[in-house]
Amino acid sequence: MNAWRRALAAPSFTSWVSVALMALLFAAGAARYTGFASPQVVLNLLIDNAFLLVIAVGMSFVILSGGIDLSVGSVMALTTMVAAWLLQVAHWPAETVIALALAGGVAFGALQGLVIHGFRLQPFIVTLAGMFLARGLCFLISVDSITIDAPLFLSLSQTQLPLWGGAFLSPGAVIALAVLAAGLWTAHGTAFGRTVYALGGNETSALMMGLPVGRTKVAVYALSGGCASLAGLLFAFYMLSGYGQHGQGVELDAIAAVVIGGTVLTGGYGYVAGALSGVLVLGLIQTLIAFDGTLSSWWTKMVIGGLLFLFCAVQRLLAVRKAGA
Amino acid sequence: MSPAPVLEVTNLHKSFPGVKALSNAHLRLYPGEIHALMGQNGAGKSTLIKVLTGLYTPDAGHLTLDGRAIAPTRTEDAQALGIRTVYQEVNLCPNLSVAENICAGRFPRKPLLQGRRIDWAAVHAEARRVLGQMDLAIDVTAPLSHYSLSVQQMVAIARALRLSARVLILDEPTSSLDDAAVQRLFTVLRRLREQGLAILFVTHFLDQTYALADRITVMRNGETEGEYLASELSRLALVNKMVGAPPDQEPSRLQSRAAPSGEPVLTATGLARRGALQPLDLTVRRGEVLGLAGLLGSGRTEAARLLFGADAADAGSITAAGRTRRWRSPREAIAAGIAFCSEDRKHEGALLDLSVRDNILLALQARAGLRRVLSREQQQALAEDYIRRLGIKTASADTPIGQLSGGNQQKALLARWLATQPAVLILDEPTRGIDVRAKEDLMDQVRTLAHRQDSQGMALLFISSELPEVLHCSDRVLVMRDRRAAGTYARGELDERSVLEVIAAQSSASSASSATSPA
Amino acid sequence: MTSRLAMPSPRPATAATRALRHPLARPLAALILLLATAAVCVPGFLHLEIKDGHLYGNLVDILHRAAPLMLAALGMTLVIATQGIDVSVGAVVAIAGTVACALVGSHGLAVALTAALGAALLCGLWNGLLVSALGLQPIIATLILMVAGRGLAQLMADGQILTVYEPASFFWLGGGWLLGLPVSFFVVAAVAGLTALLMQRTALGLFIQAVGINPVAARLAGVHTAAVVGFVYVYCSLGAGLAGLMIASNIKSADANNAGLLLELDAILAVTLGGGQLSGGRFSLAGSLIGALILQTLTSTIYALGVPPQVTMVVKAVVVFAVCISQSSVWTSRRSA
Amino acid sequence: APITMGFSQVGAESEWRTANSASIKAAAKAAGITLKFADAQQKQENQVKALRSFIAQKVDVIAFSPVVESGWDTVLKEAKAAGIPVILTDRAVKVADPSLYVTFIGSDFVEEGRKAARWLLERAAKTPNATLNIVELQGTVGSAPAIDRKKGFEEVIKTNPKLQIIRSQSGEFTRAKGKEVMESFLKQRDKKIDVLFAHNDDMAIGAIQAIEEAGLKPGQDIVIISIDGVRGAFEAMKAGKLNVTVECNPLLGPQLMQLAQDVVAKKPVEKRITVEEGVFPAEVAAKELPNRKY
Ligand SMILES: Nc1ncnc2c1ncn2[C@@H]1O[C@H](COP(=O)(O)OP(=O)(O)OP(=O)(O)O)[C@@H](O)[C@H]1O
Ligand SMILES: Nc1ncnc2c1ncn2[C@@H]1O[C@H](COP(=O)(O)OP(=O)(O)OP(=O)(O)O)[C@@H](O)[C@H]1O
Ligand SMILES: [Mg+2]
Ligand SMILES: [Mg+2]
Repeated sequence: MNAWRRALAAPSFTSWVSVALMALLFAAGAARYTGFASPQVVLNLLIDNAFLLVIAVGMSFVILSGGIDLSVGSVMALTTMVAAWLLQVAHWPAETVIALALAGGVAFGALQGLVIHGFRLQPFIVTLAGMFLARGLCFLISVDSITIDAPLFLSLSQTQLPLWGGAFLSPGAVIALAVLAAGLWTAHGTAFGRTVYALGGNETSALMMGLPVGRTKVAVYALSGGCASLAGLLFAFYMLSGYGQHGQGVELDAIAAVVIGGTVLTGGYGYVAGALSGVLVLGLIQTLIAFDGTLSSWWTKMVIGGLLFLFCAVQRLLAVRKAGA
Repeated sequence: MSPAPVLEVTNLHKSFPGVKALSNAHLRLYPGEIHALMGQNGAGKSTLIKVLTGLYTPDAGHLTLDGRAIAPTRTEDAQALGIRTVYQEVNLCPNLSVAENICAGRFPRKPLLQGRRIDWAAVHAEARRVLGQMDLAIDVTAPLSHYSLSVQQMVAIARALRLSARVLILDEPTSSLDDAAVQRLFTVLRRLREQGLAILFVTHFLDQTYALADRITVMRNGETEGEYLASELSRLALVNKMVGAPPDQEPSRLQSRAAPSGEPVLTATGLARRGALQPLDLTVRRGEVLGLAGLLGSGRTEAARLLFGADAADAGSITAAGRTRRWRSPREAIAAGIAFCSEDRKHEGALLDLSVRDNILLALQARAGLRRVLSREQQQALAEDYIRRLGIKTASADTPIGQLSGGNQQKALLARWLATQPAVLILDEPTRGIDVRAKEDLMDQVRTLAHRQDSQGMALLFISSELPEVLHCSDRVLVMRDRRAAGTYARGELDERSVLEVIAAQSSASSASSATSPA
Repeated sequence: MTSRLAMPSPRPATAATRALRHPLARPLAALILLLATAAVCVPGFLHLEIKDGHLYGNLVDILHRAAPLMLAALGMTLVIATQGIDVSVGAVVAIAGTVACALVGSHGLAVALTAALGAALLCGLWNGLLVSALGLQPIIATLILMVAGRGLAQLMADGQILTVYEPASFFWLGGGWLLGLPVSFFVVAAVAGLTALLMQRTALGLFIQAVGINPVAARLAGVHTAAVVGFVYVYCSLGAGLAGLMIASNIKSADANNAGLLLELDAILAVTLGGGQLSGGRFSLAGSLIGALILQTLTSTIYALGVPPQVTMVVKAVVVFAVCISQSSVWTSRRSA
Repeated sequence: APITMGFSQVGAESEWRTANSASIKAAAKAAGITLKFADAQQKQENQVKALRSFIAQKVDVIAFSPVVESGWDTVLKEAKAAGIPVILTDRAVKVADPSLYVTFIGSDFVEEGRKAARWLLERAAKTPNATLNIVELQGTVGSAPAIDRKKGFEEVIKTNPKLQIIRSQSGEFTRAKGKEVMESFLKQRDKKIDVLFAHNDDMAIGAIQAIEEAGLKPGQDIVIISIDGVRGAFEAMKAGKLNVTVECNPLLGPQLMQLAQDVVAKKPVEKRITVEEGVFPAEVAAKELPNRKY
């Protein structure tokens, strides 16, 4: 009883609610659809959403710092495009391309951070312009998609890391989990991470406490840009192509995942781990719909909306009950 | 006292649009001294401090530290130079834990991974150690927002005390502390003085100034009026120098007065909220001032919030305006003629980006609903009337309230509630951060509001950590201890000493235990 | 989001600098500069002539085309002023357009318009309830409708584009002319005027600002925060509904899948270009209208210049960056030693 | 046991697509095939997820209309490993190993562009000396139909130097954008517009409104060519406002179900199956209109 009350009072309560709700969703799917309850379905959630998870980790930092980054989807697409072009047209070695793409993402993000901080502009508008810019640059490289057949990418794409009983995980999923772990560690165990929280809690106070506000802000956007380009690489492993239309609306998915995971959009409150539960919830909803297989296009949208509502409403009501207790 | 000042400020100028906040300000800080910076609200004390610490860039002037010119442009710079500051408003992050707020910026690290990893155990131990210096034993892992403003203020001080420094600056650190806490802080400050630190201290409490300071710099209208040794400046002279003219009259002394016999306008029975307040019975009558006395965390603020509907009560009921019920929102309380001036003006009072006029008008307008009750001219007139009556120092009624000095913001918020002409006015630490003169004016106001001759007087609930203030103003005093009433005493039944005895009865043990569980 | 205290002080004001410091000065300057650039690069861009009794030319097109965006931006301004955000605007556009087109042929104009605005109202109520009563974060609350709403519209239209052939009166709203100007212009003017009146003559503007600056303090001052928040979402949806009607009436059909796509982003962009702060508080209706005009002028200029479609995005990004940076408060502040 | 087919559709972004989905659903019902239908909301990643879930559900055959050509190797290998045959509809994919899919049934967007251009060449032949200024309304930037139709059209147009594309802008496949862009084209008064080529019917319909509002006669003052052949286009042709539409047939359902049954029954099928698609000039519109179901 006492332990229960302590769990209720813990600040991570909302995150646990998400986990429980997710388990419930999964159980419902397993009861209803054949083949749903296999381990591979769970692992596919990770494999198929690895790129989203990486972006959401970066986005968590941005949102925790009280900002927002709308450019991630486009930066991801730009990365696939640049990587594909360098590999296929310029014939650069894959390792160089990977390093360059990551550096490019970090630079893009840092630049946005510098503009936001240096000119005291709102992150929303700066990253929105960044979103147009990155997407536009994709089309400048090529409007068509470019297929990637570099051996390193091919093998990363098709390697299956076997787990128990025929189930497997992709290298991309493993990388994403590693990024998540690194994100957790950074957010909760380093001075940088705590400064990010402080910024989101109250930027003026953070400044008056003498915390490195400017540096942290720029670093946060650089981190998000880096995550977006890493996600782009994972996406390139996953799709083996570079294309300007990749990742449409991924920024919204990532923001939704982070917020569903319990992070407050205005900053300062939440956990990086919430990114995982948020991504899994979104993935689970999609899997449920794919398994159902009777929904038309519009019913798909409505069911996604409905499940999202259910999830958020229940999570919220439980949180309110807790606050009242 | 060594001959050379650590920190010297000469000829400092700083203006904001329409306001000259500092013109020709001077200051000298010597190592091993406690230096009081005195001045009326809006005299420029906080601005001076913000310039010193790199938050504002001065228009002109020189700063030297140890004889070398400095020009801090960021607080980080000032910290690196060994200047530690506690600003006037609590400037900490409410979402971080107490320990983090204390250690942020210089966390104890683990040697792992090139020392990047924060050593949380050390962080918590360190936070407990610093708070322990001030006898505050709270759960340092709880978020700062769980604690009342006074605790937050202590945390802010603890943060500044944590690392050794050359100069320590405290801008009204005691504004929401009770006596005991103030004494503990003073002990710490005296010890630091012994260690050779230069301490700059801003307060509006003359007692504290004389108890602590070696030297006093007086500011008036953005200028340095002069620098004096505390031992050579009488209180009256100090006040005169701050105000700029001899006081035209002695502050009104108390006339004794028959206990008011107005009808009860606000009655609470068994009002309680889990974890915040034990069942409380309380009655305020028309024309009387009921004082709430108690120590930090004794539950005065909680009681006020429940009476106003700011928090929902779990049990009990409130009778006001002829009906008995429990509030569901402050709106209902306001409709029943209750007003509440919160102690936390930054987060619960002022709307920093709104003009002074709109801040004053807000409650009145909210009660009226969407319909504009006053024309633009009437609004302006009303606001200007209160600005004059309460002596709010502002460029105009259109100035955003965030640009006012702390004490003037407080006055504007008082005006907000006076404008609604409430039947019951709850004032939680209304004297926080306002200067000597204004404080006396305010207490006079409070008493006149209640004791109007036409029997239309308000009922007031007056909360203050300054015991003398409470005793001075109140017709009856309710003493609170450990979140419950410890007794009600009529005026004259109590003096300062006996109240302290009531408060202290068993609280030394229990305050420490209540401390560990955040609300 | 920028720190209030750390803001370096602006220069002392003279009459000229005070005019420049007016919050609308910079957005307006950006708009004028953009128009001037277009006029220089595209000869005849500003040309206006009378054709069939009404004004004809790029400028009129800009006003006409910007109308739905302006309506959406007005609503978004108020939502943003309360620290909120509404990403469901596009979906509401689709719903209102579909409802109107589905009904107008069979039930007549009045029924169709009422039903469409009624549907928009319901959408707004739903958003408002989720945000103010349930306490969901605005972006998630409206995301739900953003996803589901478009599905709902498609369901109503059965995935088809509903084409309207009559009554011709339906086409008046989005394609008609009045006194030589497009009707849509008058609609926007009326809505903007009414809103401005509402904000100034009643206390609503004050309450919205109060809630946006500090909801806790506003509640303690007695402001009915839930009602205020509910109202702005309803208002925003109604504006979006009207915009949906205008779009449907203009193309004489309802395209549930594409109508108003990404309109919410443009509306937010318009608000910020007009000087609105996404962190809530002060707002400027006129600023948002100018912001919307900036965006539409940019689009029209891009078309007129014949910028290849694959370059369009880059051009748009560069211009948005330029406008933002020119509006940065850094330029007004002085750094002294 | 009845055959189970997993079908991953691109989305419902146009009438054409809706008709395509409807046809497939109806045909599956008629053929007694259990259809698992998943909508990808225009995202390739969603399609991959859907294919993975079909594999997990062990369907008998998978069919899908790929959002993009590239990037299918991995998931198709998984399908192959699970022994599930794959049929492509609507457009082909680029994979290293063609055995990853059994067959492809669908239209050829490049050919559609060529057909549109050929029609224009014929028409231009009637007035050999006049230069014809063409404006083009492209589809969504980067989308396959937009790229391919443009490519096919330009390829053929090049053979006649009198034909010149003077402006080309994206109308994003929608009526609203098509109308807006056309309005802007009409405002530029440096060159007279003779021909409009729209990548789909919706944009053409929007553009027709813009032309009418500018006081011109669509179909006469400006010759209008578009692609898809939806019902609205036929109505416009009947009214003389559109000159020709190149059909892109969405009604693949019956053919697809037949194929699926053959594939599951391990009958040999062709690797590439094209659908019947015509070119419909205005003259035949009235006759053809009653046959248009979508
Ligand atoms: N950011 C600002 N913008 C405009 N004016 C300001 C700003 N900060 C302070 N001022 C003005 O400068 C003057 C000095 O204010 P300051 O805060 O230094 O007073 P103070 O002496 O600390 O008063 P208090 O005792 O009330 O705290 C006041 O008139 C105030 O209105
Ligand atoms: N000295 C203290 N030790 C421990 N906890 C404290 C202390 N002071 C305040 N608190 C915490 O603050 C909470 C709020 O108390 P409340 O604000 O009602 O008291 P108060 O009498 O108004 O005192 P304050 O002077 O702090 O405003 C308490 O529940 C308690 O958790
Ligand atoms: Mg001050
Ligand atoms: Mg208190």
